[in-house]
Amino acid sequence: MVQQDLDPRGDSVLEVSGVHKSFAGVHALRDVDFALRPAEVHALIGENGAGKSTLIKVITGVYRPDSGTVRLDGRERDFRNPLEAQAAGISTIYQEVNLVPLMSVARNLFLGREPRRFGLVDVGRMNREAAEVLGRYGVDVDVTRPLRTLGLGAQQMVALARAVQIDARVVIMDEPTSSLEPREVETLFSVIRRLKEQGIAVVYVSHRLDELYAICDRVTVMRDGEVVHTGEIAQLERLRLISLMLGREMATVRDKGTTAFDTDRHERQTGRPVLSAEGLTVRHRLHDVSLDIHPGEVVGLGGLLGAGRSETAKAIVGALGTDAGSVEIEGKPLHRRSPAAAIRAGVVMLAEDRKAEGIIPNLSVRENISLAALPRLSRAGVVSQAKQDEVVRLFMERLRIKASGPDQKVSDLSGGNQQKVLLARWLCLNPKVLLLDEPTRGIDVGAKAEVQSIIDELAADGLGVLLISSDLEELIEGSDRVVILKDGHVVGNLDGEDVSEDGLLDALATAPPLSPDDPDLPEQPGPATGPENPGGTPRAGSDPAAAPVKEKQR
Amino acid sequence: MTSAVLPPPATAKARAPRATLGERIASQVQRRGALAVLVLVVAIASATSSTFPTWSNISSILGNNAFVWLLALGMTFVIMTGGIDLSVGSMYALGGVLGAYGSTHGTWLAVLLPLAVGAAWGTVQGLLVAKAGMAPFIVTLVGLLGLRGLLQAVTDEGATTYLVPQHSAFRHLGSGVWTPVLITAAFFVLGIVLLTRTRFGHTLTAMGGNENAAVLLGLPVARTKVTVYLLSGTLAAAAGALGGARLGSGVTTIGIGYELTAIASVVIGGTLLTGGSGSVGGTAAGVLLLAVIHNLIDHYFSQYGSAFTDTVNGGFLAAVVLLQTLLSRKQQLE
Amino acid sequence: MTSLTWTGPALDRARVRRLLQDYGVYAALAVLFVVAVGLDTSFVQMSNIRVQLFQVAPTLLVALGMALVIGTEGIDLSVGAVIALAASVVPLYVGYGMLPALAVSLLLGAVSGAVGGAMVALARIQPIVATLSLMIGVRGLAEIVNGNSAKPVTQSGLLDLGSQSVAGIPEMAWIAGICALLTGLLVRRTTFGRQLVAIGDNRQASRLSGLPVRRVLITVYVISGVLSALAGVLIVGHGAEADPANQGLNMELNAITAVVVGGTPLSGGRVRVLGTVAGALFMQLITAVLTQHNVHTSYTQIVEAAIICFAVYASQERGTR
Amino acid sequence: TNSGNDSAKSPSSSASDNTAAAQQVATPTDSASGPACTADRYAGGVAKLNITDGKTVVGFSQSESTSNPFRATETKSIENEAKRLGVKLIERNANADVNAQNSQIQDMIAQGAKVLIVAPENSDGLGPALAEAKSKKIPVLTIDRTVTGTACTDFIAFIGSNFYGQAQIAADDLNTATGGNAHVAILTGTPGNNVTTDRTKGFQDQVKAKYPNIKIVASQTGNFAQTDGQKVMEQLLQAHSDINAVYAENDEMALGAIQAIRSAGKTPGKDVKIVTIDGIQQMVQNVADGLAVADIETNPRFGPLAFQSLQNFYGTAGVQDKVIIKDGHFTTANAKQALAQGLVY
Ligand SMILES: Nc1ncnc2c1ncn2[C@@H]1O[C@H](COP(=O)(O)OP(=O)(O)OP(=O)(O)O)[C@@H](O)[C@H]1O
Ligand SMILES: Nc1ncnc2c1ncn2[C@@H]1O[C@H](COP(=O)(O)OP(=O)(O)OP(=O)(O)O)[C@@H](O)[C@H]1O
Ligand SMILES: [Mg+2]
Ligand SMILES: [Mg+2]
Repeated sequence: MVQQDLDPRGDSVLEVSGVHKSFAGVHALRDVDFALRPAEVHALIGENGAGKSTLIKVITGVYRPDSGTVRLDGRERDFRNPLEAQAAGISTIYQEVNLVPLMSVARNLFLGREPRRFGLVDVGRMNREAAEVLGRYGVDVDVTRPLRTLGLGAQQMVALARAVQIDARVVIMDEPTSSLEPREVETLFSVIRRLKEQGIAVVYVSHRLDELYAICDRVTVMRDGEVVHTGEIAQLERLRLISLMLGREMATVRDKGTTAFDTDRHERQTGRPVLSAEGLTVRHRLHDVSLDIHPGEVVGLGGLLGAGRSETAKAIVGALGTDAGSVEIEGKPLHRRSPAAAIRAGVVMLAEDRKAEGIIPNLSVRENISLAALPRLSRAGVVSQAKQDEVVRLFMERLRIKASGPDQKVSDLSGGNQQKVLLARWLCLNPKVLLLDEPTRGIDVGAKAEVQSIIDELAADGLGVLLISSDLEELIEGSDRVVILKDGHVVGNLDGEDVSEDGLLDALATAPPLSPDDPDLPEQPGPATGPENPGGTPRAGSDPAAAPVKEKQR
Repeated sequence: MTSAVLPPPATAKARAPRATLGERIASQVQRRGALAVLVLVVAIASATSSTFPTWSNISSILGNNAFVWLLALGMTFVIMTGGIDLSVGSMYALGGVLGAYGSTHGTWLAVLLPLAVGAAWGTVQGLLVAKAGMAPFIVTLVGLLGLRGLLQAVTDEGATTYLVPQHSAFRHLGSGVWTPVLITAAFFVLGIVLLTRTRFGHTLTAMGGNENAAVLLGLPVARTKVTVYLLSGTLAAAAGALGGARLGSGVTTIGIGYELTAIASVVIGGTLLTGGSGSVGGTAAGVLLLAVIHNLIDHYFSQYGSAFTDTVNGGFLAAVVLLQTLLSRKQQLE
Repeated sequence: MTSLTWTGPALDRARVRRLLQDYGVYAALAVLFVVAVGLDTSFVQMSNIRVQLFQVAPTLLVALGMALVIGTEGIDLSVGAVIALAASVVPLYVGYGMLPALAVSLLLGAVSGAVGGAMVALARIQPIVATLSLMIGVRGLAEIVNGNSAKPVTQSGLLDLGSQSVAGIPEMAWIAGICALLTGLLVRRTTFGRQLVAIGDNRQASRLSGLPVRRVLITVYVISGVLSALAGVLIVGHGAEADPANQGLNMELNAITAVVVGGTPLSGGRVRVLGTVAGALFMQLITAVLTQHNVHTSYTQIVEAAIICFAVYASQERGTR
Repeated sequence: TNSGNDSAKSPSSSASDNTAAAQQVATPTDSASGPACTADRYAGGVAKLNITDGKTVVGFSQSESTSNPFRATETKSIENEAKRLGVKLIERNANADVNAQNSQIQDMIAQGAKVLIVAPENSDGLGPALAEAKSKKIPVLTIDRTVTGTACTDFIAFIGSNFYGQAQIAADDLNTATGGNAHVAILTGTPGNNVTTDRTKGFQDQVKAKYPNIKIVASQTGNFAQTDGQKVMEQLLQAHSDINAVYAENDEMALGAIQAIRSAGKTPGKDVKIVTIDGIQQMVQNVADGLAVADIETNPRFGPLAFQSLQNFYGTAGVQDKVIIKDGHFTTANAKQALAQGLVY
């Protein structure tokens, strides 16, 4: 059933043939063939755990294939490490942001290629150039700040800028947009188009199907470590693509647009909010942010990259120290502000940065799921194995976590499955309020739909949900109300009919000027900021054709 | 790729918040906690003691310990990569013995023999860490034990002491106050340049910050690691040899526990033991701070006996790291 | 591709590696024992076994606590000094009987551990320097408490504890064994154990998951302090002398070595209790063989170093590539 | 700081004052004559000082931790004598680190010390400190260990025991106790220490020269510590059941050996004969009780002799370059008496 329109040999820059790779008995790749033509944008898609990242790592020398070959420009190559691959002209953005958090933004951008004078690094020039380059990507930050002080989205932009700066014949992007806003996605697309013009081939991995149709020429679909389809993307309709990925018949793939949210709004219980945050303030980052969440409603938190959404969530659960502000749960104020206290009060947060703030990498799936619930699963400090196994089994089934078993190390799971494990960790606590920071980041369409319907279900069960998502559509379709943040200020509140893409963009554009006595006041984007942006709309590319294509089929 | 490919500027949006003057001063103090504490301690000591600020006291603090500070310099590099080198104390002693032994055959051998052995063993340690993937703590613990053994083997279980010949030119390398201080200072300046102004320095910092990322970013991680341990081993052996030139003999019982002092200096200097953040300047402040504190404690507490001095020493070390940590707390918190 | 011919041996190699990783220490221990017996058959005599058990018990106790600390990505350099502190108070209180002396020692161990734990957990000082300052200061304190020379201890209860056997096995070894068992249960079965490992693996994620990070850290250092103090009392009982200036010297390195040889990674997130037991025995056997065959100190050190290196290399985790 | 141990009958402070236990000079004997070192002759002549005027600062550099009874008694003895004579004394303790001792000596010079008493950590490592003292015309008297250099030029003189000779006596004692037929285990001190080297060499040389039937079965380091001595002895007794004698290079290790012999089911003093060096109270008690054959004293009470020598140095009498003290020799015959008279420390 493998459909190949394989090109004649020699036509491709990069060619992978017959690659096998297994980890301790798990076959991650089986007999994979993959060919990349010059100047094409090639989509690589598949479910979580299909083997996409593994394939990329085999190509770039992170892993060594058990068998099979990798050819670059017709020559067989056996890279021993990413350094060699990079030197040979393959530039890669790996899945999770892989930069150095403690180092300055500029240093990260130029690592390994620092501008030098008299053999020594020219720091002044490096910083100047970094600011200039990042400015062009819409990231306007102090480049001498440590990278970790940026939001994940901004970090992803830095990684992107870095990869594109390297002289390369092939650029590989493993889920580059998972924390990006439509605006940044558009910036990325224009970068990719330029690359293409220069004859550079791009491998593009994403779970956002819209993006694939917008930018890619050809597609390779993987399932369970095998390539199941390669071909022109234009000739492949969306439903067929999904059915190939999931390995199910087209008929059974019911399409409900890109999100699986029930479009009906939840029945909101008016009355006392289950969570109410008042005047949260964090120096330089959040300014007097207030919001309420009622039982049974999903409140979206909108805003652009670095608007302070993640920080709001962290401030609520006490993971981030606040200078002012209070949080009440069901009318009772939360006195000691710490994640533990928040959890005891029934408020949990799914963190945005899965690797740094989510998984406990060396522990098993079982231990990761039951971690927060341990006190409830134990008596006199001794964990009840039976209770624990039951909970773990339940949630592994319910969230369809794909692992070789509850004993598998969580770091060996694919990104999407890790995300589900984390969701399970919180759900088994039976929380009252769920703060979800990018809950579907990096998870495949199938799983995304599952997660989205779970959110729906949870809200229907009476939970209060705060939903932060860079996926505009997800935010709009999933939320009953949307609170809009900008530079750490609440600048809008959409309700009912206003919850729409236009409503959101309008709210952002017409945001009132911030209070003048605020020392951190950013200048309002005006005509001076860029000729392409006369209206001062924060969204780049007012040219509608440049906007990401949204094919809503419903 | 050149910048020509880049898209037109997107809208500037979020802006980096500007820090107030007070905050900038605070952040400087935070970043240079050790220096701040050092200035404070020296100021207090100068005000309360008449002999502390004299040249002869300062020269005794500097002259005798200068070479030992090279251990902390090498350690800074190692710790920046997230590693640790416990073998420096033993290597220091071995360097001294080899230097003294070499000096009986000529000045060149006195310099080259320790450097060669230090570099060779450093390379072995580096390879074990980088290529065999062993934990630095264990590899260098092996060095700590094994090099002592080697030292004893070459000195007949410590029974033979090699003396540097009275008129050997080698002695000049370690004599007086200025030679050691200048040699050490030169190494530290080179160290600062190496760490902040070279690709090697950036690479090793990146490795400490996130080794996985450094590999994926295509940095020469393995090579850098080997080089770092090589540097540390060579510096320790060089320090030992110079120390031997100063003492005029290869003392075998020297250097015990120096690795911990070196680590403490580096950490007090604000370098994170997990790697990825720190500075050579901080280490310099750290070693000076420890030396000054030792001098003061000796001065004021010697007559109460060594047990009491130890207790005060431990207490002071705790207080200093506490102060230093509190100062730089904000940095570490996020 | 000839996948069949490839997967076969590859799988086997992977399995061998896994086995080595998991059971390497035990295999090494067995090999060493066989070698020791081969060199001198009297090595299997009960009296010899007893000697080795006497000597390993304190190291093992300390190593157990150290394993827990290392599991949290920490390190405890103060253990040797705590041994000295415990030893220093024994002569002062042993007049009231063994139990009061033991109680005071353990209490002081706990206090020292709590101070170290507080520095690490509350003030966020890096463990190695926090415990280094304790290592220096606490030993000084112990010497002050003790005075200028080692003190003989003659209380029969304590001496019995350090020299008597039950069912042919030294009481000291029984105590260490029971502590190992309890530590094993603590790590595997209790909430605390699981939290400890999680904190060692990813502290930030653990904090965000609502784990009581500070409490766990402090408790871990307290446990390490108490176990070290217990080891100190046993050392005094066995030697019939309290010598705070010398007792427990280098214990931190011995304990860390035992833990790491036993397969617990220094990077935290994993605690192997049985491995630690094997690691401690392994190190004891090496010393025993080398001393009994009167090898020079210099070669003893070199050989020990080489064996540690080899043992750790063989049993360490290796990333697949 | 000698807190709360009432069982010890003779705390070191009183022992250091005990005049009966004071150091006696063995060589040079009074009759021996040679050019003695005086201030006029020292390194081309240094200024005469009156050390007891209460203004002249005398520096004392101790090499090792005073948790060691030998060091404690030595320090106390110096301090007490200084107090008695009205000498202004400053002191430092190098805690077994040569580098530290060098800087501490210079530090004391900076603090105004005009004459120094140094207990060297190591014979060969004090070059920088001695050079500094010499350049500042500050005389240095070395006690208990020698330093390399020329007497009356680099340092005034050496006062101390003959470690090599002590070991020879130990060999003689063992020979007597075992009837010349011994299988000996040696517990050596810390490797690299001059004391260890001398005490090992003296014993081995004596055995080789005089006692062909004494066989050295094993020689392992016990690091001068009780615990290590005990551990090593336990192992050796397992491996060599024929061991019937032990030579311990200090008392702490001998104490450990006694414990090890007991736990091996043998009787110290009967099955295994022990000879040791230093003469601390507990071990002399053991000698008295018959657990050990002999304990050769290393007398740490340097105070009176050291200050006397300094006064001679500034006076006309001068000091001989090597003043070897008479060390006591405790055997079953005199141990009880020595204990009763408080001669031990
Ligand atoms: N280091 C490893 N050790 C063991 N198994 C691994 C390892 N890396 C990946 N795997 C397994 O290989 C399979 C493929 O994983 P991979 O990360 O390539 O998936 P992916 O297609 O990139 O998924 P996602 O979309 O979630 O990122 C998964 O089943 C995963 O569990
Ligand atoms: N484009 C940018 N320009 C300037 N600063 C930025 C930008 N992006 C992120 N930041 C900085 O990063 C931090 C991001 O905060 P936070 O993570 O709460 O934002 P967010 O709205 O969740 O965005 P993200 O999608 O990046 O997670 C802020 O302190 C901000 O100063
Ligand atoms: Mg992936
Ligand atoms: Mg965010």
